[in-house]
Amino acid sequence: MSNLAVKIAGVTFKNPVITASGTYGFGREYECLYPLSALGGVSLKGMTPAPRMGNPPPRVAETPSGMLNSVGLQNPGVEAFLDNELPYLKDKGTVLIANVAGSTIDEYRSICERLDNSGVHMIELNISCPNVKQGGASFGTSCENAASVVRAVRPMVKHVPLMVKLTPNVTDITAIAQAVEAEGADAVSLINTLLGMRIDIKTRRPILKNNVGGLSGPAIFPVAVRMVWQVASKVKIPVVGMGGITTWQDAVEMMMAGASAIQIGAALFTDPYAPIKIVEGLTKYLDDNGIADINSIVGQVQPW
Amino acid sequence: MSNLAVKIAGVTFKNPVITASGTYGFGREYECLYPLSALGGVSLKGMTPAPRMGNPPPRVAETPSGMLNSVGLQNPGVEAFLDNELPYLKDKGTVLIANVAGSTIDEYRSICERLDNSGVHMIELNISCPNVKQGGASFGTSCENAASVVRAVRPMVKHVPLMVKLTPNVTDITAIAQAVEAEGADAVSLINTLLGMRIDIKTRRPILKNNVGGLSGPAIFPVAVRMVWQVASKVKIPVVGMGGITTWQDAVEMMMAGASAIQIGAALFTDPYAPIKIVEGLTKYLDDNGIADINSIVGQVQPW
Amino acid sequence: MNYRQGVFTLAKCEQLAETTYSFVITCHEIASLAKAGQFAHLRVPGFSLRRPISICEVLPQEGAIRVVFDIRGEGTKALATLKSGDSIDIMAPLGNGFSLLEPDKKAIVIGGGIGVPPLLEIAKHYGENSRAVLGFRSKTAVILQNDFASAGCGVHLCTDDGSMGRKGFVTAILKEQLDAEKPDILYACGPRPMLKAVAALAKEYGVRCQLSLEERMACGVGACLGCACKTRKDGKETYSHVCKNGPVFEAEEVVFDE
Amino acid sequence: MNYRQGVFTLAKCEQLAETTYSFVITCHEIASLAKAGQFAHLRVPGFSLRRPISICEVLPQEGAIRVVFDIRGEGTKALATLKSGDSIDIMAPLGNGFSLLEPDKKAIVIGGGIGVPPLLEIAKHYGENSRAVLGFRSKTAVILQNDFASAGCGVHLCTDDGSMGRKGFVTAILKEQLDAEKPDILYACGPRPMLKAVAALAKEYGVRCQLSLEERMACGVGACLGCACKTRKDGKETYSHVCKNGPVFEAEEVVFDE
Ligand SMILES: Cc1cc2nc3c(=O)[nH]c(=O)nc-3n(C[C@H](O)[C@H](O)[C@H](O)COP(=O)(O)OP(=O)(O)OC[C@H]3O[C@@H](n4cnc5c(N)ncnc54)[C@H](O)[C@@H]3O)c2cc1C
Ligand SMILES: Cc1cc2nc3c(=O)[nH]c(=O)nc-3n(C[C@H](O)[C@H](O)[C@H](O)COP(=O)(O)OP(=O)(O)OC[C@H]3O[C@@H](n4cnc5c(N)ncnc54)[C@H](O)[C@@H]3O)c2cc1C
Ligand SMILES: Cc1cc2nc3c(=O)[nH]c(=O)nc-3n(C[C@H](O)[C@H](O)[C@H](O)COP(=O)(O)O)c2cc1C
Ligand SMILES: Cc1cc2nc3c(=O)[nH]c(=O)nc-3n(C[C@H](O)[C@H](O)[C@H](O)COP(=O)(O)O)c2cc1C
Ligand code: FES
Ligand code: FES
Repeated sequence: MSNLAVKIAGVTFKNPVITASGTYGFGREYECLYPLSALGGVSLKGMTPAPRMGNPPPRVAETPSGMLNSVGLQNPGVEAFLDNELPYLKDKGTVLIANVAGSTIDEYRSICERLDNSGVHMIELNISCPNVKQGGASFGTSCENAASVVRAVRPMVKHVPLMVKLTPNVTDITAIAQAVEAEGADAVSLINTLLGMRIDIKTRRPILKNNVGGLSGPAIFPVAVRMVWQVASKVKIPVVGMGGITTWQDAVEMMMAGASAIQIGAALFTDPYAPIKIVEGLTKYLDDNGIADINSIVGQVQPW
Repeated sequence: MSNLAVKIAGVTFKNPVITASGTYGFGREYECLYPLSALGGVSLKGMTPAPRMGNPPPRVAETPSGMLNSVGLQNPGVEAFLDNELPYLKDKGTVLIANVAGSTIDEYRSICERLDNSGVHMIELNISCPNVKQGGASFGTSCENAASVVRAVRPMVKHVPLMVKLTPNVTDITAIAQAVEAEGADAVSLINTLLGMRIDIKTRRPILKNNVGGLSGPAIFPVAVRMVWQVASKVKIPVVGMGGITTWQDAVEMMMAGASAIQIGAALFTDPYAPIKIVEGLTKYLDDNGIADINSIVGQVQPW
Repeated sequence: MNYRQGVFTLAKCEQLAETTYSFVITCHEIASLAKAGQFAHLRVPGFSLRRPISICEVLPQEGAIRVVFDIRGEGTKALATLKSGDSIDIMAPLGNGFSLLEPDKKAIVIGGGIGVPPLLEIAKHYGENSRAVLGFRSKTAVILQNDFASAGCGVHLCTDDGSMGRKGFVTAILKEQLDAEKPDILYACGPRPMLKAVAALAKEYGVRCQLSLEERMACGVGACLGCACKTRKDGKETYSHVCKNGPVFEAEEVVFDE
Repeated sequence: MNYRQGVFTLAKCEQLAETTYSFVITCHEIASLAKAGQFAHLRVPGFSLRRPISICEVLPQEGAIRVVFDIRGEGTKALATLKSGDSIDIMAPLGNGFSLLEPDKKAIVIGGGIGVPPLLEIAKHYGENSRAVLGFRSKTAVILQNDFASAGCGVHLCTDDGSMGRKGFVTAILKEQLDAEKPDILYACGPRPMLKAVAALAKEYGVRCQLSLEERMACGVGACLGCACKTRKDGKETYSHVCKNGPVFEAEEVVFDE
């Protein structure tokens, strides 16, 4: 049988299929369908140092081939995670990625420090959050801010790799990727959601109580493929690709664009078995095409 | 009957429905279905001073709820337009918007000068084109470059309003909008396409010969609504909204977000009657809801 | 949490009212797990998000569940075109369901419009010990009143326009019923203002009350935190989730003043 | 340019081969406008772009057109599920079509695989003055050979694997046919390498030749400039458009070396 395992910054995933942060909770909700061990990894719900209530509802809206969300990082805080979730998750036989967020650089530092040697296998730094000290623009939208977060947390993360998750709402995502690579990021993951809005024409109100929200799902897939392709050609560290992946064909496409592994988010809501079907599809794809190792397709698109 | 007419920078459109540049040629191709006079306006295929061959095929690819194109501004050049197209279009009873592009500031200047007093009713400056003198990044992706194009062409455009068409591939589209407003733009239109990519996993080649292309269609609608809403709150000049509008409900949503008129692009390819159905839908919407004037819904979304 | 996802057959499709449809879905395992007040998450081809619809009846003999829904937008419009024999992709049973007391306790169910279906299993549970106060927009929207009656439940009907039953809102009838005989528990499902009024009456009369809430959903299983609703526990406000902590909440926990 | 767009009824749906389907679509006005070599742009529910499919036959008596297509991807797969009586949204007739000489001239049509259908109307036009060289992947893909024969056309079949007709490519047979009797015109449709080879033979033998090309399309009517193909006119290369300037081009105008 062909090899489906991939290695990212020293961490081995039994297959390249990871569930995306914020779409798979802390891994309990789909367990009555299939075990976590069927997945290459799980990127857990974004965490902050203290518990957060998140945004008021409505928090989700449907869009053509996609959805908007404005969950607003509702989470129980890192201590509750370490006490209540991690012990349960530890022996599930999948790679655990802690997705972390903050409103200030200090928050990012403190949560990374707390998680570094906690038992999670990787830290994914979500830098799409608003920088409350600098007018609320997201950390991830300027090279300087992105670099400064990574610089600040880098010394805190000694035991596990540090992956930085990039926002697509920027003019040049490759510049941001290079900036975080220069500060010592071990990998980058992309894309987070595109900022969008829907309006209820009857009430003349935005559907989301937060007015705007993040667009995910198949609609953004072409943008994600483009960004992964651009970034993969500009950085030496591994790239984890996501954004609208729904089928194994999408997964292959994303890996050919340059992703060493992929994450599945919104597709879960349409079909909770999506990650499993993608793993199965990839296995069959390798076999059918006589490809011995999935790693051999990574970045193999040949531009014209 | 309710009023559907809108006025943008002094130009009256009999209804707010305009076909988007590059999707309606020079207005001849759909005439056997309905007359041009049924439309509020037509934004013509993007023109350059000299004829352009455009990019090699394939130039289009399908995506979930959308499509990519990399036509590459194929056009006969402004002189051929003035000789062969404009005389035919002149008396069709719709607002003619000349969409113009260039690879250098001089090209923008020369084409605007040539078109200003030619008989078109408005000039739409497409600043999404690569600036060949500055490494190929699009003029529209930095405030300085965007401002410099508008500054250069502004004195050339004396007889008709100058509308600047913005690219969505930027970190902060409101900053670009404000920059072009400050240089004297009479209106802005947005959004142009989002940069995307698709790969044929069988051949391991990008589907588009140009590797990347512009994403349009319903997929981008939520991003377009968000950007129009953001820009409308930051500029005083009128905003023309587009990006994925397919139904009259989408048109109402876009207008409530802040668009004084709307453009229809990719929807034409699914249904060539889309603009007509939208005009009919808007008429019925106004009547059913006792709205006397379509202008009264513009920007009427009430954020939470 | 124990649910299944799969593609099942529509054993029976019926139109119950002007815009209201009933589906009986054959899904043995789900039918054996389902309880009153839980819901099914229905996939609609061509739409990215599933549609949450309450389980109206559990039919163990047939190995089926029944759902009843109203056309409210594009998704439910598409659903309504399905016919007996077609297949449907559902996830179910989801959510917590109602707490049912011993069947000899007395219960009143209060349903507004499309909030009526999830209450039918409750009526079947309490039988003659239950009363139902059902309100609809108009005669053309009235559904299930015979099903409640067949269960032995005393049905009190009202419509906003008086075209069938009493004219007016359910709360007026509910007050009379509470005055007539105080039950052990109230169950309500319907528009938010109705739920708020029912919660207030329950408090006034000192009767336990459970409400079934709605919120826009993505995952339906508690994984995305999309379907938040504000609740109060031990005096502290938080966002619970309709799909996992609900859809049924104790009335006193629900925070209405958003 | 004169075409219509509308929703029409499928009068007849047939499976012709393993992955090949035939639709007869009742559309009177379109049928009265359509000519050999033009195409229809078919909308597939759930997909943003229409699918261009050549008109295989114009059936004026029935007020219908016939299209024959192969399952090649998701769109054609969805199309293949349609049944007689269903409706279909088409734009047609589009493109320029073949130039037909007087019916007493001699013609050879060369079709490769799913390039065969657009040639049938040509064979009907020239009748016994036409010969057809038709190539397929394999026996399981062979279509329409009886239709060509019924038109009076002399059919020469080959398959890549030799499972039916001669083993090999159409060009070998074409060369024999050209040697046997030089026709007044050639018409070809099929994969690009085949067209290139046919064009070369036409040049070698000095016979006029028309090719029907394919390119990915959006609008289908010349408005988007999506379906570019490189052509040469008066020695100058340019991008023509398959939907408007084509799909039929004089072989000598087509630039193959991209
Ligand atoms: C737990 C629960 C149980 C429900 N039970 C029933 C039932 O038994 N019968 C019934 O007719 N309806 C029920 N609803 C409401 C039903 O889910 C909505 O009417 C339906 O989702 C509308 O979909 P649409 O495509 O027609 O509307 P659209 O407006 O086109 O839907 C757009 C999006 O908004 C969501 N949405 C719109 N209205 C609601 C709503 N009221 N609640 C939740 N999401 C909404 C849709 O699910 C979809 O994601 C229930 C809702 C919940 C949360
Ligand atoms: C003028 C013309 C006439 C044609 N006539 C026929 C015919 O009579 N019978 C037939 O079976 N096929 C014909 N084709 C090819 C047919 O259009 C494609 O096989 C079909 O579009 C594939 O769609 P899909 O959804 O199955 O493939 P997908 O790969 O899922 O389609 C994705 C996108 O690529 C486009 N695409 C893929 N392959 C082609 C292709 N070869 N040509 C053009 N676009 C393509 C699709 O239209 C769609 O936009 C014709 C093409 C053209 C341009
Ligand atoms: C409901 C929801 C919640 C999300 N929460 C987070 C989060 O907490 N942290 C994060 O980095 N990304 C979060 N995301 C973004 C996803 O991880 C992913 O980057 C994005 O949805 C694109 O992938 P998709 O199209 O496959 O969903 C969230 C997405 C959704 C839909
Ligand atoms: C095939 C195609 C060609 C286009 N050509 C141009 C162009 O020449 N100039 C321009 O400003 N925009 C061009 N656009 C962008 C559209 O005008 C429009 O901004 C975009 O497609 C978003 O709208 P839509 O989603 O309704 O198509 C083109 C779009 C398409 C699909
Ligand atoms: S819908 Fe995802 S948590 Fe409730
Ligand atoms: S498909 Fe639009 S020009 Fe041919």
